[in-house]
Amino acid sequence: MSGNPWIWLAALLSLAIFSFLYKDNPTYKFAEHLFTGLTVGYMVVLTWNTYAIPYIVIPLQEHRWLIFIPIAVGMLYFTKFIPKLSYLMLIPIAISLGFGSGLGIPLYVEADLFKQIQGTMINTSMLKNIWDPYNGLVVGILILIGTICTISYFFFSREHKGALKISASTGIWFVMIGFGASFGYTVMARMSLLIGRMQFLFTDWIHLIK
Amino acid sequence: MMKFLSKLNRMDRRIVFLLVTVVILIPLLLNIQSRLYVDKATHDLFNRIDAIQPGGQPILISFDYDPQVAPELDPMAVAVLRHCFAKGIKVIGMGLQPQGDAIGEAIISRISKEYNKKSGTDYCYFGYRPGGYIVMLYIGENVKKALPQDYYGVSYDSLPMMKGIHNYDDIPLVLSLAGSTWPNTWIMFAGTRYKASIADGCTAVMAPEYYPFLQTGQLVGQMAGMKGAAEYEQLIVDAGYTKSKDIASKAMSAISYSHILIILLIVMGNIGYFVTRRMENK
Amino acid sequence: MKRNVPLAIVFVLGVFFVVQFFIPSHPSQVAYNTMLEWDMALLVFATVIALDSLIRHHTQKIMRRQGQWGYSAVYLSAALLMALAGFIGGTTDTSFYMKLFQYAMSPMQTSMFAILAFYMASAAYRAFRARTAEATLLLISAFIVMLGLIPLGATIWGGMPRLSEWLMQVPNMASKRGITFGIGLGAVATSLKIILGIERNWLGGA
Amino acid sequence: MGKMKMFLLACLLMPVLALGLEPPTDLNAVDTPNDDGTSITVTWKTSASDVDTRFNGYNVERSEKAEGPYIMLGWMPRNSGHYQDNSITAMNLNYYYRVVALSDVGDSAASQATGPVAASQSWFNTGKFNTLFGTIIFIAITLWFIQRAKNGRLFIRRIAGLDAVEEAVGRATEMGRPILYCLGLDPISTVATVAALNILGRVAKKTAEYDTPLVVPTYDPIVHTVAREMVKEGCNSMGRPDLFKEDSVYFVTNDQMGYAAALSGIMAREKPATNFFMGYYYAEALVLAESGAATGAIQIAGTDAVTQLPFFITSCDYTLMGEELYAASAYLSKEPLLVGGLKGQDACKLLIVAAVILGTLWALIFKSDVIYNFFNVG
Repeated sequence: MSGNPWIWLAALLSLAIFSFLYKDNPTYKFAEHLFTGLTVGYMVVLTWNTYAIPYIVIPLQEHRWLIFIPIAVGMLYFTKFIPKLSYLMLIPIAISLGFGSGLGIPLYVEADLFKQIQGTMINTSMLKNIWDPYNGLVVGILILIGTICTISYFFFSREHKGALKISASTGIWFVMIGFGASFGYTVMARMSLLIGRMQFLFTDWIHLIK
Repeated sequence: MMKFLSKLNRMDRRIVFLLVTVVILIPLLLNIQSRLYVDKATHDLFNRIDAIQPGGQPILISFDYDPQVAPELDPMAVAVLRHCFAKGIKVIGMGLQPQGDAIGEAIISRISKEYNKKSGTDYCYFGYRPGGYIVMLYIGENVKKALPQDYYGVSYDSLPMMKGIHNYDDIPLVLSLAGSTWPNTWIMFAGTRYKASIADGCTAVMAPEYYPFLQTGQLVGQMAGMKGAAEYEQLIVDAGYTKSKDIASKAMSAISYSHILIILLIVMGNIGYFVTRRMENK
Repeated sequence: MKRNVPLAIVFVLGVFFVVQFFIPSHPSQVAYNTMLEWDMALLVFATVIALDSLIRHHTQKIMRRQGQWGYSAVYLSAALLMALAGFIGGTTDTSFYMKLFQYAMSPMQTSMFAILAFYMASAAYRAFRARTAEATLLLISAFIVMLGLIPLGATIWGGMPRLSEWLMQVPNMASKRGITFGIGLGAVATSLKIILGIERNWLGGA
Repeated sequence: MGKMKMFLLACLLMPVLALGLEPPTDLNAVDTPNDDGTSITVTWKTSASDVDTRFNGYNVERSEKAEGPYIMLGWMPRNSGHYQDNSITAMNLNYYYRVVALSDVGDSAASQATGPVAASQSWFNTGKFNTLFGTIIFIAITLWFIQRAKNGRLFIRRIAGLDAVEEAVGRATEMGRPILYCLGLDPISTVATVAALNILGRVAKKTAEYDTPLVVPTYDPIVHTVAREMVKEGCNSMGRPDLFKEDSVYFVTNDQMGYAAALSGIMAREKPATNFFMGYYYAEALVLAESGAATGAIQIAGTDAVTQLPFFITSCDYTLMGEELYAASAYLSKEPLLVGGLKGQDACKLLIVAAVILGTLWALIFKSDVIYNFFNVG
C-alpha cells in the first residue's frame, strides 16, 4: 500500500466516482459535488490567468485605451440585475454571435464543402490503380455512391418515395455501417482508459500489479 | 431453458459492469497473456533493428510524445530499448516534444540499468530539442550541430559513442514515438530529403493516418497502439532477448478479453431477444 | 430599439467578417486580431454572470435548508478552496493548487472518462439487437471492427484486421462525408440567417 | 588557449580542405503575394558545389542598401532554393538580399545581391477566389429560396423524431416528472448551439402550457444567459410569467467530465421523464445518454458532432442526425423564412452532387483534374 496521502486521496475519489455504477449513493454525491466545485474554482483561476490578464489587465497597464470598449460592452452583461435595462445584455451577445457567424461562413465552405467535394470526386490518380482497396477507382466509385446516397437521405423537399426512397435507404445503410465501425473502433480507446485507471489503483495505490 | 434464455434479453446493467471489471482485472492481476498475431509493420520494424550490427552504428529513438499518451507509447520504448541493449545495439535518444524530455530520460536510464549499459558509450540521451523540423535538418547536415550536448550536460565531443556519427548516413534507423503527427515531419524532412530510414510508434487512433506511408515504404515499420507494443514484446521474447512479456501484453490481453466480452454480450442479448419474441408470438 | 441594436450589430459584424476572410491586408488582419482579443475579454464578464447563477442556486438551497443542501455546501467550499489556492498560493508545479488539480480533480476526470468503458459495454448489450435491417448492419459492422482489432479476429480469419480497417476507411468515410455536406450547408445557411436577422430566437423576450 | 590552437589549426588546414566554393546563382526576391505586407520571398538556384558532402547549406542575408552591411536572417540546408522572410516590419521600404553558400570547413561564397524589393499588402487574396465564388453561390441560392418563401408555404417532409419532441412534453406532464434539457458544450457562435436554443424555446413554451417543470443545467457562460432568457420568454408568451423559476436554468461548470458527473447525478436523483441532448457534444455524450437510459427516461438527442452520433443512436430513443437538428429548429419554429432556408440547402445539395459527378466524368473522360483542382483550398 502506498504511504503517500495524496495517492490515497486520488484513489479514494476515483473509487467514489466508480461507485455510481452500482447506484447513486452519498459517497458519489459527495465526490460529484466536490468534483464540480473544484472544476469551477479551476475555471475561475484559469479565466483570470488566461483571459483577464492578457486581454484586459495587460492592455490597461500598457495604456491601450481602446480596451475600454470591450470593458464597457462587457459591463452590459451586468444589466441582467436591472430588469428595466436587462435587454442591453444582448449587445455583448450580439457581438460574439455576429463575429462567430461571419467568421464561420467561409470556413464552412472550405472545410465542410470544398474539401469534401474534392474527397468524393474521382481524380486521375485513382485511374492508375483501379483495384487499390483504399485509393483505387472501384473504391472511389463506392465512396461516391455512398456519399450521394447519404446526402439524399438529408433531402427535405420531397417525401422519401420512389427513387429517392431507394437512395435514401441505401444512404442509411452506409450510415449504419459507418456508425457500427466507429463504435467498435472506439471500444479499444475507452478500455485503455479504464486499464490506465486500474493500473493506477493497483500499482500506485495497492501494489498488486508488478 | 427458454425462460433462462429470455432473461438474457434484460440483464441488469450492473451485471454487465461487473463482467467488464472482471475481464479487465484478471489479466492485469494474474498476468494472463495470449499469443498475438504479429502485424507485418511491427515485424518489419523488429527485423530492421535486429539486422543492425551489435556495437556498430546506433539507432535514433525520438520521444515525441506527451504524458497523456504515455500508457500506449511507454511500453514501446521499453520493448525496443530492451531489444537494443540485449543485442548490444547503441541508442541515441532525443525528443521533439517538451514534455517528452523527462519521459525519455526515465525510461532510458531504467532500462540501461537493467542491462548495465553506460551513458556515453552504449547510449546517449539528448533530451528535448526545440525547433521541430529544423532539428531534423540539422541532423542531416551535422549531428553535432543538432545535439551539441547531452541531457546531463556532457558535450558532444566527450561522448565516445558519437565519434564518427556525422549525419543520417551513420544512423541506420530513426524511430519516432509520437502521439501526434511527428512521424509525418520525420518522413518529409529526414526521410525524403536525406534518405533516412524512418519508423514510428503511434497511438491506435493515429495508426490509420500512416498506412499509406507504410505502403509506399516511406515508413519502414510501425508499432500501432498498445497492440503494437504487445507484439514487439512478444517478438523479443520469441527471439530470446528477454524472458517474459511486459505491461503492454497484459493490457492487450485485458483489451482482447473486453472486446470478446462485448461481442458475447451482443450475442447473448440477441439470443434473449429472439427467444422472447418467439415466446411472445406463441 | 431593444431588438434593432443587437440585430444591427450582428449584421454589421457578420458581413464584415465574411468579407474580411478574403482580404489579407494589414488593416484587415488588425481588425480580426482586435476582435478576437475583445471576444476573449467579453468572456471574462460572461463568466461572472455564470458564477452569479451558480452561487445563487446553491446558496438558496443552503439558506432554505432545501433538499440535500449539505452537498451544495460541499460544492461551494470546493470551488472557493480551489480558487483561493490558485490566487493565493499561485499555480506553479509544486503549489497546493496543482496538488489539488493533480490528486483530486484530475483523478475524478479520468475516472469519469474511464466509466465510458462500462457504458460502451452496456450500450452495446442493450441496443445492438437485430431488430431491423439497419440495426443488423450496425451490429455486424461493429462486430467485425471489434474482432479485427484483437488477435482472435486474425485467428478466425486472416483478412479480418484488413476488413475492419477497410470498413473504417471506406463505408465509414462515405457516410461521414454525406453527413458533413448537410452540416456544412446547414451551418452556412444558419449563419446567414443569423446575420440577416431571420433567425432571431436568441433575442429571447426583448 | 584552446581556441587559439583551433584557430591556428584551421588556418593550416584551410588551404588543403577549401572546396573552391561556388556561390548560388539566379537570385530573385519578390513580394510574397496575398499577405498583409510583412513578407518577401527569396529564391535561388543551388550552388554548383552543392553536391559535395562538405557543403553545409546557405545563409540568407538582408540589407537596406545594396552595398551592405548584410544581416543574416536564417540558415537553409543543402538542396534548398527558397526562403520566406517573414520579418518585414515596414511596408514599401526597399531591401536587398543575398545568399551565402557555406562549407563545413568554414569558407563561404556570397551570391550577387538582388533588389531592391519592397513588401506590400494585398487587398484580395487571389488564392481564395474559389472559396469566394462558392460562398457567393451558396449565399445567393439560400437568399433566393428565403425570398420565395415569403410568397407562400413550401413543402418540407416530416422529420422522424420531431413528433417525439411534442409527445415528450405530454408524457412528462402525465408522469408529473420534469424535463431535462442539455445544450451541448459549444459556445453560442456554433450553429448547433443556436439550433439547440431554438428548440429549447419551443420546449419552454410547451412546458409552460402544461405547467411541467423544466431543468436546464448549462455549461457555457454565454449560452447560459441566453438560455435563461429563452425559458423566461417561453413562460411569458404563454401568459404564465409566474411559472419561470430562477433556478430552473443554472450554470453547472465548464469542465467536460465535471459536467458529465453532475448531470449523471441530476438524472439519477430527479428522474426526469424526458432528456433532451441537443447541440454539440464530445466524449461525454455516452456518459449522459447511458446515465439517462438507466433512469428509464425517454431520450431525444440532436447533434452535428459526427463522432458522437454512433453513441447517441445506440442509447437514445430518437436522434436528430447532423442537418436534421437544424431542420428541426426551422420546422418547429414554423417560420416560413426559416423553412425557405431549408429549401435553399436542398438546392445546394443538388448542386454539390452535380459538381461531384461532373468532376468525376471529367476525370474519367478527359483524364484531367481541372474540376478537381478547382476545389483546392488552403
